[in-house]
Amino acid sequence: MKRIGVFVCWCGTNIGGVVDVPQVAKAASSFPGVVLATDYKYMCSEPGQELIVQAIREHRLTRVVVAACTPRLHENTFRKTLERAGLNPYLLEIANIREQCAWAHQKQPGRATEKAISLVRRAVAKASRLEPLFASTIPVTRKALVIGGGIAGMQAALDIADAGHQVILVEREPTIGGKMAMLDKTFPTLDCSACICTPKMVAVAQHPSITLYTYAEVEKVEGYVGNFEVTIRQKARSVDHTKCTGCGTCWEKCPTRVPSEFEQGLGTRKAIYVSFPQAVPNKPVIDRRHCRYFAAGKCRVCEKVCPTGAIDYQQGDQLIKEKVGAIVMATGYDLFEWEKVYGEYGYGRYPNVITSLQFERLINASGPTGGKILRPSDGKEPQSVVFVKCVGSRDPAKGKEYCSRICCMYTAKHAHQVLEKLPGARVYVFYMDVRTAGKAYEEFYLRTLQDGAHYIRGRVSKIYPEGDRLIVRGVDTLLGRQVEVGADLVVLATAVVPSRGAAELARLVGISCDQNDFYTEAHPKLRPVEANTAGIFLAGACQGPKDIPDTVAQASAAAAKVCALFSREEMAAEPTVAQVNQFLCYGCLECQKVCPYRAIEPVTVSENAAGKKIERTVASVNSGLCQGCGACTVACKPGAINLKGFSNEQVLAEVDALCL
Amino acid sequence: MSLDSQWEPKIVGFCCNWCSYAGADLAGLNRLSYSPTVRIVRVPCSGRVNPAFIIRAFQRGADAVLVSGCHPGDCHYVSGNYHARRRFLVFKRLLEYVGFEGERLQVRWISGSEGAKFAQTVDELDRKIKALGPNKKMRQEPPGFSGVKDHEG
Amino acid sequence: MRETARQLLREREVGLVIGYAAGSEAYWVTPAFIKEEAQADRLVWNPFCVNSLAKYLINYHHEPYKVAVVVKGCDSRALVRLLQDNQVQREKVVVIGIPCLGVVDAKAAALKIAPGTRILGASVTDGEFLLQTESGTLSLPRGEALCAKCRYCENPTPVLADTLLAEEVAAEPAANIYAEVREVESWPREKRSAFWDGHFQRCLRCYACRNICPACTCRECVFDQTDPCWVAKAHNLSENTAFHLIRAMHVAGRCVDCGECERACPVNIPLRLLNQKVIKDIKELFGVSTPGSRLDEMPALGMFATEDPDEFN
Amino acid sequence: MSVRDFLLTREGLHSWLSRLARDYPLIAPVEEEKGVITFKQVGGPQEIVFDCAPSTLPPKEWFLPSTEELFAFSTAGGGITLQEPPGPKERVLFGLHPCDVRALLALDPVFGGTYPDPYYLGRRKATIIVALSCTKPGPYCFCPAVGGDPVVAAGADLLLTESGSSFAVKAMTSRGEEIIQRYPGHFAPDEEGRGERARQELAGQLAGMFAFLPDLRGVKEFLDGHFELPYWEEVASRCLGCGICTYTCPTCHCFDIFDQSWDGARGLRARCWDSCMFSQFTRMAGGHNPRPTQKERVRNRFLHKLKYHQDRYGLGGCVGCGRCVAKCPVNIDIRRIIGDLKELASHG
Repeated sequence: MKRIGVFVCWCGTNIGGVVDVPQVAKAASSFPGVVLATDYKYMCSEPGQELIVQAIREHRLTRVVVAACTPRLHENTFRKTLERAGLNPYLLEIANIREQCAWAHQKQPGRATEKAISLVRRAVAKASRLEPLFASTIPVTRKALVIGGGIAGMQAALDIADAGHQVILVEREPTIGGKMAMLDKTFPTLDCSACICTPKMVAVAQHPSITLYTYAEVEKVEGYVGNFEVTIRQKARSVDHTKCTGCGTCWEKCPTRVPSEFEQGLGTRKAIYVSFPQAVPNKPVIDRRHCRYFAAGKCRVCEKVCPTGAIDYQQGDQLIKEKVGAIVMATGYDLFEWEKVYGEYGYGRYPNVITSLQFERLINASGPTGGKILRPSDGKEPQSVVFVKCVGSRDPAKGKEYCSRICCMYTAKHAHQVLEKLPGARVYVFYMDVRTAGKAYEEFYLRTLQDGAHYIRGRVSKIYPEGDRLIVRGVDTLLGRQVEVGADLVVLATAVVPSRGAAELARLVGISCDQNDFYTEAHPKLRPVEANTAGIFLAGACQGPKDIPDTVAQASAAAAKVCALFSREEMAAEPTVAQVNQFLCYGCLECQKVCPYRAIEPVTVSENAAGKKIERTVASVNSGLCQGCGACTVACKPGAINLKGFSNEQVLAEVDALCL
Repeated sequence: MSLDSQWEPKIVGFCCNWCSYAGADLAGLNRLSYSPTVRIVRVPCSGRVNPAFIIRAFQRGADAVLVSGCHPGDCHYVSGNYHARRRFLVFKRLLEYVGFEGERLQVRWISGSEGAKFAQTVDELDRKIKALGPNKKMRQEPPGFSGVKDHEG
Repeated sequence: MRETARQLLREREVGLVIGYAAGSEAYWVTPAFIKEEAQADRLVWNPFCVNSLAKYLINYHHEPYKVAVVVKGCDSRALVRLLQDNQVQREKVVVIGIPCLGVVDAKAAALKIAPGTRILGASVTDGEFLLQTESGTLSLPRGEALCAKCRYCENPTPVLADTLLAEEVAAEPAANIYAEVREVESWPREKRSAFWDGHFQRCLRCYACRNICPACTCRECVFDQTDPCWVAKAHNLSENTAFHLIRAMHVAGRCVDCGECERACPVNIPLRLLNQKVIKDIKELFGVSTPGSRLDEMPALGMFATEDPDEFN
Repeated sequence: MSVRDFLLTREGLHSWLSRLARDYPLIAPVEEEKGVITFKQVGGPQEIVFDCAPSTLPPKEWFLPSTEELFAFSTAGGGITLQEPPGPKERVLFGLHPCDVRALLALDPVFGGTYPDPYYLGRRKATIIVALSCTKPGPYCFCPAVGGDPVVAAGADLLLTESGSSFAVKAMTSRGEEIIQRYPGHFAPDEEGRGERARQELAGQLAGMFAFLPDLRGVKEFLDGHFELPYWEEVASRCLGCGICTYTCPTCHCFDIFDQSWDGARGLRARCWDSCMFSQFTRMAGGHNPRPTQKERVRNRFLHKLKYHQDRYGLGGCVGCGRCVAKCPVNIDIRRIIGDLKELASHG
């Protein structure tokens, strides 16, 4: 017979102010197997835990029920308490009488007490069915994969590599650098973005512990924490980078011009190209979609001019397999496609309505205009520039509900830059709120105001052309009247959204996304850089909109997490995994089909059947791969496969107890 | 089992640890008040919920069962809720076919951030079941003195 | 058939032929396990060969020899499922397929054929089963005598066979295959409830439905387990209903609609009406075929599609 | 000696049954479902099926319920308290055929021997049995082959035999006489021996009506000397291992005992039918199974019917009702088994 102790927590007045705690303890004392039921003000406090330790020793308890807050909060705390008392930590069951009882039924204390007793009865029933569980260990491959070569990915890769571990960095564009490489200056210090970004790019390329795959995508991820096997697709560059010297003759001679992605469509590039002069690697790829040879079968100019014979039209995609122990997701962001929904702003038909990222290129010294602010329609200097914030952000009707967080600051920066570069120009900023939380941010904003930027609180309802100008109509909510502003250039601060393909990648890697497709962290407060799936970490804007310092901080944090994982050759695996009763298993392998982790394999067992030696196939669980979801347990008709910690026996006993 | 005004439904909830259980916690955290008739069994995933658990709940006197998991696409275990979805689409139809009121089995996708949806789901279910009255299908009385009857009784 | 069996045994192609032998009444057959050529004469094929023999193969899974089995179209679906579940190895089975024009419901035939009657020959026409007896020819009108499962047959010709013993029979479009299920669905809930309660109440828990079922191949069934106790041994409406519902879910996506459960039931519980409901729903919801009719289609409840219907939001 | 023979008109029978149904729980064959005839409590004669031969399920359910609650237990308040169920009320079981009455006689020593079973005996004692002679054998009946008599039901309290438009009634026990006395006006004394003549006449008519009567002579003696027979393997290869034959058999009586509780604190102990055909029937707690394959199980059942019961109680274990024959889904037919054994015996 199990000897169960029940410990009911008051949680100060959190529970005790609603639930009649002594009554719950009294009721629990009559449940089968319960030898002790007591209560205490704060069970999770040191004296509270000590009370449990003493009680375990004194009453020779073999199972412990703690009725307190949600197990998601203190299950681990109390497991350690059991361990201190010499009990297996998995002989604990928690009854959630705070979140799911006291707090939810504050207005019905009687019913809350009744429910608490029921929840404790459930916990006691489960506790009496608990078995000791033991963590197994799994080996750790000390090599990390970083997906995305923007500032987040570069920082994470450098930090991990500097700690002495191998890193594989995969970037789908032909160059690393990401969005930061496109920016002109960074707020609030106004230092040159390229000046701080390009050295990082070079450091990554030159780091002996970093293997860089650009123009490559992650195709498949198998395995589990410490033991991932990833397949990387190196897209065909059509240029043999071992031969290419990056001399540039090919892209000079290439006859095809296409809009440049790097220049946000404001400039052009060739069909064989490097994204920008400081690109890493500084060697070209052929854009097969636009290349004349690939499109029409004629041309081959680059081949003819290449001094090293590096052009290889036959080159195919290459699949590379790598074993890694951890994965850092650093896939960054894209801009919300405002052209698709904002008809009132012209659906992108007016050339002088641009995005802020286009503005970054316009004002950048290495950009299409050489750093001169010229409006795209006719190359004239604008005399009046209107910035519109929250285009797609904070707009549940047309865009996203969330705040994109960086727009207030970069718009202030842009306003400041216009006023600096175009003396006499007028700058208007339409805004909903100005949010400047960050070191020296508010100061920067105030400086921009002093510079002469006109901030108008209100949304823009319409932008329409009049002559060669645009009229921006909005409402000034502070003055309570409609305003119309003539503009030569309108810059939209469009929402930050996860980079294209982020959700598909999440599915492929095995992590979850929120409703906006940003990657979900394991805990919003306590585990902000870990994904729900063990061994996968998050860095930068893929987890949510972020500015550069926050991105770099998170990337370093993710790297630190990876290094912690890599600090040992083996790690302990959760023991709540599936287990096969081979006697019951009849080898249909339905379990294998539903397992998302490929943790189930058939094995052959020999046995005696009615005097004959036979061999038969049964399922077997790799406890390192198993994550304990239990899908297999329901697929298994005879109940041969069971889940430790959530076994069929335990759940049935819980149901029985809840219905009593 | 009495039909008088004192009767309160007995509802067993199966909530996945990662989304719905967290959603239920959040409801409490935000002090959203909902009916205390739902009692939750924590499971790792909605894909862990065996229809036999639900059958057992009805046998033991549950008036309704709520199964709740992550939204499709959001499963912590990648695909558990997709399997659950198939299974419960079929199972719910089967229950209705043999004469259960379909409302007595509720399957809902509730994320960890949908505390309000959890509370609302529980209250709606509670209201529906109160309107339907106690479940009689498959219901057993607790075995004990009252359970002993003469065979012909 | 006898010749095929003789040949297979003579050439030692197989060590056993599982077929049908005459039963103790004209309208019954009994499974026959023929190991010697000389015994092949015991084999019969007639419109009373209703039993599905495929499941017997499991008992010979570990024998060194190959086994030949006689299958009708519906039985071949069971065989496919057994292959998919790794319960039978394809290379160890010789499938003797019989394209089938429908079999006779023994309960209906028993009303027409006196006990002790001997059948000398049988033939099937469009409208009747004709039986030659010692006292002349007896006609069983198809409408009265045809097995319910044969009324809408999806696979008159086996979906899998090594040899076919007759010309292929084409399937007729079976639009009404689930008419009875739809009828029950259309009843008010109270009527459905009373209907099934009445039937489940009567269940003896003899487990004939399970034991004859080709989808039930567990080494130890959940209903025989005591820890955990999924369903109590007590025979009462609640436990009996639990038994039938859990069983229906266990064979969901795997039941091949052979109707053997309903035929075996000693107290006439319309089990096929229960299992067909699940088959119909799974087909409608997930766009699959009747289990076992395609070798490349695995059980629907072991798979999913992200675009599956959803009513749980 | 009092008169033991009476006559009862058809109308008289109906009015008597109506009275009985008012005074006692009256249990009789009813058609529960199309083609399924079982013994159920009835409200009056209109519900009763008179010409079933035999019923789908035997009446043993009324003596050995398929699930029987033995006692309730509770650990509330420390220690353990038990409560037994109340005993059954006196009831009338109407319409048993002679084979079913004979089956009860075969069960009596099982439950009334060294360790009397109060549950079975209590029900037996509380039951007044009114038997009905067969007027037509069922298609699979073979009671004469196992020493049965389709007309006279020894062991019943009253025996009714249909004769033309009326019924001959014979009080077989003093309890039967009491019942007749309790309902004066319904029964006319049969002073001319019409009943006896009717029974003899019926016996003569029935003699030739059995389709298949296996010859049991020498079979038991053969089985006494031949426990191991390859023949059982052949039978077992067909057997599904279901419980139909045992659950429809009027003399099979195996049961399993189990406890039911939701929390371990309160619950009840019950027994329910079990079948020697089930694979786990003889499995022991440690996992060993002395009857590991269906061969041993099939052999056990037929040896029980044809030998063991005879050895133990001097009574046949099979009463020839043919229910297992009617219901076996793979046509394992005890009549054929007997024939096959006989043939094996004659071939040595």
